[in-house]
Amino acid sequence: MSKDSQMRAAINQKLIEMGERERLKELLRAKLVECGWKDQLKAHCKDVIREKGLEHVTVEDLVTEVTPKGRALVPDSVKKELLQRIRAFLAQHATL
Amino acid sequence: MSKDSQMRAAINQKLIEMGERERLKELLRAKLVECGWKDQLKAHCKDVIREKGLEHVTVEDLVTEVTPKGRALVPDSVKKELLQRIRAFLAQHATL
Amino acid sequence: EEARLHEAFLAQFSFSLCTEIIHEVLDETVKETATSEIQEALNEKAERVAKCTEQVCRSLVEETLNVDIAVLVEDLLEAELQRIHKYIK
Repeated sequence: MSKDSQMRAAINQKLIEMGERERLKELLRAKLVECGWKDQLKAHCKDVIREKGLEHVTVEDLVTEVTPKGRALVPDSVKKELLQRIRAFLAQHATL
Repeated sequence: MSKDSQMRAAINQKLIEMGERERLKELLRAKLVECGWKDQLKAHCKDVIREKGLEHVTVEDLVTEVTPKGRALVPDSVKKELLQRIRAFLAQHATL
Repeated sequence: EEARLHEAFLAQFSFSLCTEIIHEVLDETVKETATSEIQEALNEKAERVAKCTEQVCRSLVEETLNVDIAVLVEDLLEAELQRIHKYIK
């Protein structure tokens, strides 16, 4: 294992142990609700179901159909905030 | 057309297509005879004729006069049985 | 030099972790949302079918009663009239 991958594994391990990975995910979930992303996703799902007809859509179809738009709709500000928070955490725990 | 009226039209269409609507009416008629509805309604008509006098009653008057009672006299069990039969038919035959 | 390399590593690590978390959360949320939206649509449809079936049943009863009451009244009045005619004769 290279030094980088050793370090990555160690940091990942620490993030999980300290519960920070879960907190980051929670933060992102909250931000996605707050910025209206989740409502937009719901509306998009409804549109697809309406267009295709309920009897022609499975959960898998719907996931495949809405994922690209779901990804595109995440605001840059949310991504930036998450990145900031990760950097701040790593800086605070400099020994990692 | 609203979703509800589309759905009603689809249900009716299916019932008519397969001759089930006529069979349901026949079933209802048989049940009405069986439960004494017809006899009760006839007796009620005779009461009205006696009260008003035959010379003062037209077909239209009498129909208007006895219809509410005619509706009220249909036993709930008969209505329920009919509904059950439609549900069973749709479950077996229709992709709504 | 080592400090600079470490900085670069942290920047790259932060970025890939951020992307990884976004994908994870998005995938989970999209799956949950798709499942619940399909379920909701199924429930709505089942409710609509139930409601419309009842309405169709009611109108079928109405229609049959309207015809049968009219026939019954006509027959009865006809019979009454004939009875009176016979009586008069």
